[in-house]
Amino acid sequence: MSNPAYTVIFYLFAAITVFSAAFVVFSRNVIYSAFSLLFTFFGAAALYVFLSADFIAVTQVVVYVGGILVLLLFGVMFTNSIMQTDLKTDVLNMIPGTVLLVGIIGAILYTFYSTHSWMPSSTMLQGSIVERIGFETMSGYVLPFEMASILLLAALIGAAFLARFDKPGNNEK
Amino acid sequence: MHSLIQLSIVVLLLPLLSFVILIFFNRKLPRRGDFVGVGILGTALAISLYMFWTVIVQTYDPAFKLAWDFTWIDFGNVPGVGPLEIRMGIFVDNLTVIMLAMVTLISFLVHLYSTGYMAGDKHYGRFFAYLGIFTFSMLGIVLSDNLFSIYMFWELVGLSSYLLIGFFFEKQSAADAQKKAFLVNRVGDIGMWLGILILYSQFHTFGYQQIFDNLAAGKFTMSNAWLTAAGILLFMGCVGKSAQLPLHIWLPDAMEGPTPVSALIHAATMVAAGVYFVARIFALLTPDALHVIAFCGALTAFMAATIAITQHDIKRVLAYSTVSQLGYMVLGLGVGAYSAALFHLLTHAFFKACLFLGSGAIIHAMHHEQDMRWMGGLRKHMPWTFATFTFATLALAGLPLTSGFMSKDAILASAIGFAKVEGGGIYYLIPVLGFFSAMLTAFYMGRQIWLVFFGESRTHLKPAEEHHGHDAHAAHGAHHGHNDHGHEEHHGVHEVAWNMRAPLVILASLSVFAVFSPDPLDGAKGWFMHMVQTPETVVGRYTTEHASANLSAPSALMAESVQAEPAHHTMTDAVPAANPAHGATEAGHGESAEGHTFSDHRQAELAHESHAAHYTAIIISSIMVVIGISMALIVYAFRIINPEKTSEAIRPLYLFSFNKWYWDEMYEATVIRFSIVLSKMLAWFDAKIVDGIVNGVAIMTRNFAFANGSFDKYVVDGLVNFTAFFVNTTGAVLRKLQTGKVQTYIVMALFAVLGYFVYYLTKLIY
Amino acid sequence: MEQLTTIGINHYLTISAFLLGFGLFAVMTRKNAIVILMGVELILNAANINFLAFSKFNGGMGGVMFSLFVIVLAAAEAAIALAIVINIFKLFKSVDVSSIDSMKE
Amino acid sequence: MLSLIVFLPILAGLVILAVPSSQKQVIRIISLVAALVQIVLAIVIWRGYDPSLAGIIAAPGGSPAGSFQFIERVPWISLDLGGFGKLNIEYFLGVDGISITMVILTALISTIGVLSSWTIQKQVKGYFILYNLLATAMMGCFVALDFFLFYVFWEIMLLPMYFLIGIWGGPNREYAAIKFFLYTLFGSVFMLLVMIGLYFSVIDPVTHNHTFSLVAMASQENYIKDAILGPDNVFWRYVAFIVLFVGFAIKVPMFPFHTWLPDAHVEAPTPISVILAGVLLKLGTYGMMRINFPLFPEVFQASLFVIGVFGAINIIYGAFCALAQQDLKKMVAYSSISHMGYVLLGLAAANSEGMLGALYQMFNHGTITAMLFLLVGVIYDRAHTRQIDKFGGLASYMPVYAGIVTVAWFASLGLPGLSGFISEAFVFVGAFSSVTTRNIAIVSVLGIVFGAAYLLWSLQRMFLGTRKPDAAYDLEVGSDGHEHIHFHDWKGKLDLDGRELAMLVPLTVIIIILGIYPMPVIGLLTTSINKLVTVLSPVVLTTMN
Repeated sequence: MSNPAYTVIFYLFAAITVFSAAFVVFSRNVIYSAFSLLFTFFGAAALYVFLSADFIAVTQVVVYVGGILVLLLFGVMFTNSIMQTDLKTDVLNMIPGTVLLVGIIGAILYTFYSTHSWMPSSTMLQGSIVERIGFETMSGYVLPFEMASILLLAALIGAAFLARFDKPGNNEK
Repeated sequence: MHSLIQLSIVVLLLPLLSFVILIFFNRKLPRRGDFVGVGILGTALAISLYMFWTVIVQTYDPAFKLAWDFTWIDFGNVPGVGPLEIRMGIFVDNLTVIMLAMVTLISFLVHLYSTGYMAGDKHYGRFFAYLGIFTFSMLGIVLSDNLFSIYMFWELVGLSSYLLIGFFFEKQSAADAQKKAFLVNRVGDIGMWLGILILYSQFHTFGYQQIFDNLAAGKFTMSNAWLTAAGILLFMGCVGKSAQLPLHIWLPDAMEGPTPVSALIHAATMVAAGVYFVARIFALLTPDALHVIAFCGALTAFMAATIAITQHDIKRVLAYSTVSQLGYMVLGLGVGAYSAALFHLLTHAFFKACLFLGSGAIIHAMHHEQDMRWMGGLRKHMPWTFATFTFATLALAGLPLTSGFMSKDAILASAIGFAKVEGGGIYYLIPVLGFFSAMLTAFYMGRQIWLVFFGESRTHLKPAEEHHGHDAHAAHGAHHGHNDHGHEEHHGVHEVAWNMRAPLVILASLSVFAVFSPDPLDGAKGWFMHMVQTPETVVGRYTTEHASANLSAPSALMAESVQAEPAHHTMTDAVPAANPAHGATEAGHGESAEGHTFSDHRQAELAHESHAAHYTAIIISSIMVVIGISMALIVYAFRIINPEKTSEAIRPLYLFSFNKWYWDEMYEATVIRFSIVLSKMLAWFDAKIVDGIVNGVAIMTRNFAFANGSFDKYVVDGLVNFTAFFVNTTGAVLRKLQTGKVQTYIVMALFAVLGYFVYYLTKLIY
Repeated sequence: MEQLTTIGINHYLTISAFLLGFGLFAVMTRKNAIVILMGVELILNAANINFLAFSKFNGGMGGVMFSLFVIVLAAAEAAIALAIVINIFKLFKSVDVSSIDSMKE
Repeated sequence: MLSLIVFLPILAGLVILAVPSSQKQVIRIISLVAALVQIVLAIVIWRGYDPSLAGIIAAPGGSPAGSFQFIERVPWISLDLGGFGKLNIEYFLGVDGISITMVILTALISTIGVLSSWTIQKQVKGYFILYNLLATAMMGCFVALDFFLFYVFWEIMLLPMYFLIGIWGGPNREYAAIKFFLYTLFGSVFMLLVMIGLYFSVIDPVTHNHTFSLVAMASQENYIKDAILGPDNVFWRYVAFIVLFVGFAIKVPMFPFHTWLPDAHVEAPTPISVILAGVLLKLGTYGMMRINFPLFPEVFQASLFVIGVFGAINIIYGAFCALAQQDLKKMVAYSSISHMGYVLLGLAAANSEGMLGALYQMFNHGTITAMLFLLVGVIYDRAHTRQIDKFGGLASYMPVYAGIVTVAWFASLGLPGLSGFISEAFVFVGAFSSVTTRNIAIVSVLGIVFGAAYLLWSLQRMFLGTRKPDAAYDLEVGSDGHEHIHFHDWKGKLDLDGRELAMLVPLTVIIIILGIYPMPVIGLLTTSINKLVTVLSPVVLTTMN
């Protein structure tokens, strides 16, 4: 779909996603990272929309922005008391990290671009697919779906158990 | 077995018995057992005299022959040869019997003499033991019938001579002399042994008779040169034993032995053994070999005579005269005067033994003074010795009425005849040398007589430093410890006792012509020349030029000898020819020489010519002898010519003679030096090179082993250690990687991923 | 130019590659456990983008469904991880991962 | 019977093993008794031996019985090699004319050796155990008729010899022992190879399978035509002959391989020198006569001249080296090299006289050289030196010793009337009769003179003349006014004592008797020798030219 506006908007969101992700990684301040992560998620969600996966996009926004990100922020708050001004995290093995960063990204991209056989199939996804997701969920993917729900349950319980506060008796140490 | 054979065996074994008894028990017996030796030899003498009587006197037969043998070694059935046996045996003929009597007689006399001469010696008993074994082996040579046993006894004679020369072994000179004698004889024996080998390899037998028969039958398959070589090689044995050129050097030194030994061994018997041996093998000597023998003998006779002129030691003079006389005998054999040579052997044995024993008596009386320069005037003190010594000297010089005259003339006559037969030229050298030596003999013997017996005593002239010389010389203790004698007039010079005098008398009286021949001028009339006759040669057919001459043109002589008698081939049927000839005295003197006819052309010719030359020889030699004696008188008696001045005038010649023609020096410089150096070189070669190579190989191997070992140690084992070390270090390094920091692990994992990527992509590209 | 204007699958893949790289970088280098979690989220998102991109361009529903589950898992993971982080904080009084090397020997 | 005489010493060794090592005298007595019994057995065998049986090869019909005597033959090792067929080794003993003399000699010499070992003081027990082991091995080598068995004995022999030299030897003993050991081992390794090769080339005519029996190997018709060492395989037969010959020549020892001998002799104690010279050297030539030549007759015929030349080199070269020696024992060692040269020369003659001379020379050299070494040992015990120049004039002071030395020396230089002469004489007779070796014989006759030279020279330097100023003994005037000598630290009798006489007199008697009438020994040999010559001879035998 060679619609210029469409293209521009795509590049815009792509830029938002990538740069915010870069900021998440490179900023020393955890708070900033957390908030720039918000933008990354949004950008990703927008890209999902571009990929005509509206339902996923919505889920992304809900779950990530609404759930995970908040969790992360809580975590930040818990671990670093807000009063402490420095939320900076210092870094370790920078050089191998950078080498790998460049190397892996370069390698993957080279792979992608040296591969000329991407054939878009005749039946690309068009329009909303919520209905089809529902259909698939209840037909083909019902077992994974159930397992996922059980997993979530277990995760909730586990997380609650792990992160619960101890009795005043045994946190005196 | 014939009784004579048994007797001869007894005679042979008796001296051995004496040896065995004395060598083991001489210290236990009274008088050190000398009576045992004398008694046993007396018995042997009696037996052999009985044999002499029966054979020579009763059965007066030139062809007398007895043989007996037994199987010594049985080889079984030898492939390629058939049944093969080595037989030992005894061969008795006239010559044997005569030699037997001669040897036992002289040996007995020497035993008797030694009881006086050797009295008081430390090893008195041992001396008689040695004499016994010598007599045994000498008799063995005389009696044996084959080359092998004669070679064995030959060496045994050498051994006993070795023992007796070195009897005073404390004396360095004696020890050297005995070694020299044995080795020089060994050199001769090598040749003899090779000769024996040649004959054996042809006929597979050692016996004389078998060899002669095979030769006569023409079974000798090698070339004639080999036959001549065999003859000459066998003669080499004689050269060694009879001290002929060039192996004569040991005999003068052998005078280091006690004087009786010199008389017995080195004058009468052993040195004659060589001549006897050549006579035994005479039949197989080719003319070429005979020529060699003749020249060898002539040169020896001449050389020894010239040396004898200038010697001072009384025994050395006699020694060289012995060499010279042996030269005569060998010469005689060489020119084919078989019986004459043996005749001379016999006569010489007697008078030379007499001379030696006489000189022994003198030395004994002079307290072991041997240098003639310090003697003189002894005739007053020792009349018996003087008389016998002088008569023996005349015999040696060859004056008429003596035995030596007859034998020597017979030889010289044959020499002239030989020269004629061989066609003159160089062959006349032989008689000329012979006559010249006769003159020299007369000269030096006259000199000796005069120096020893006449004039005044010169003992006081002896320079002082000579004392130590002959003190050491007399150090063997056979004397009674008189060290400083001689300055006063012949202190204690006296005639010797009877047991030393009797032998002198007996031997001197045996040198009278009448013992051998009725005619003082012609030994050929005597019994000896009749009983011992030249054997028929068996090699006529092998001789090159003579055979051809013989076959091509049978000469008149051949023809007449044939018609005189029907064709004869062996001694035995030549005998009837001999007997009438002997009886027929009107046929003129020397029938027996001619009467025995030869089927071989050359021998017949020789016999004839030598007979013809008889009177010539007599005349010439008599003149020579007279010249010699008168020269001796001129020089030493009347002192018309001053010997010292003369010797100064002809100093080089004098020195040449005085130093014995420098033979010893020559051998010393060449053979001995060479052997010693070579042995040193080879020993070095062995120790350094051969063994060095071995050790070198060993060292190389060892180094290789070291290299190998170090390889094993440092490379193979090192590899193992290195692996361990590597694992260790890498482990240490890698342990550092295990930081426990999850992120580090992730980094590594990602590096792996990246690595895979790179690999994959490169695969993708290429 | 045509490459740039018409949005093909490569564009999405590129983006996801960048996200992945950044995520990995964070996981590798950051000491703060929270930031590491964020990196993980980035990686998950990169994965999601890939899933969806491929499923869009070949018209199958597999990718879509899978990304759905990924999100679910991410939620659960985040919850658990944060709980763990908090526990770690209680233990070590720090969320500095580098100081937590009790896995070493 | 043969087993008894072979294993008697080792039994004695086992008995000694049980004796406490403090009981030196008991140990010596036991060994002596064993040796004496061995001599008795040897005499019994000698009397029971029938000289008319030839030996060497099997009797007609292929069975050794009727040709060899005192045969003992039982299967010993028999294992299946799968592809290679069966390996059957027999325990096969027997004697013929060649070995009977060696058996007698070995018994005699080992007895003498025991007597002479009386003076050994160091580790007597171990010494005599090794000594008995050695005696067994030697005897076994001479009576073994199975190549493998022979090889086993041959190898066993090395071990005790090595220790006997290496432990009881002189100052430089390790070197000598190692040298001896390596040399002989070098030879025997190749022997092993040839042995295997022969095994697969020979068929026993009776049992029709491969065999190690020397009797079967000795007759050429038992060889498989195209086997590795079969008649067709000329090249390999030559190689095998040469290799085997070198193996034995080292033991002889032949010229280039002889240098172990002087060292071994100089270092070894007297009894071991006696054994070494008396018996071990004979094993080399015995091996040639028993194994090397009959198995490869055509090669032997082809190499006669070479063997003869080596013999001549041994004779002359050994004599010259002996002439230059200062050490008496070394001189004797070289003299025995020279004398073994006569054996080689006689073998090279390849006719009855030569072979018989060679075998008889082996026997005589055994007795004579044993005597020489004993005499050297006697003077060494007294003076603790063997330098010839350290003596002089001994004849005046030790008359008996001097007398026996004279006999031995003259026997060694081949004086007629003593046994050495006859053997040398027949060696020369044979060598001269054969056209091949005639010139060699002419050359090596020189050995007679030089042999006489070095022996007489040493005799003069040691015994004649008077005491040298630097002699190894002192001169003093005894109570009876006569001069005596005494060695510095020698307590025993000055002249020979009873034990030494007991060793020397029998040998002297043997030497003299065999020198005068050799038939007692030669009578045993002749049939076998003639047979051997026939076996070795090419189709047309040419001793005449």
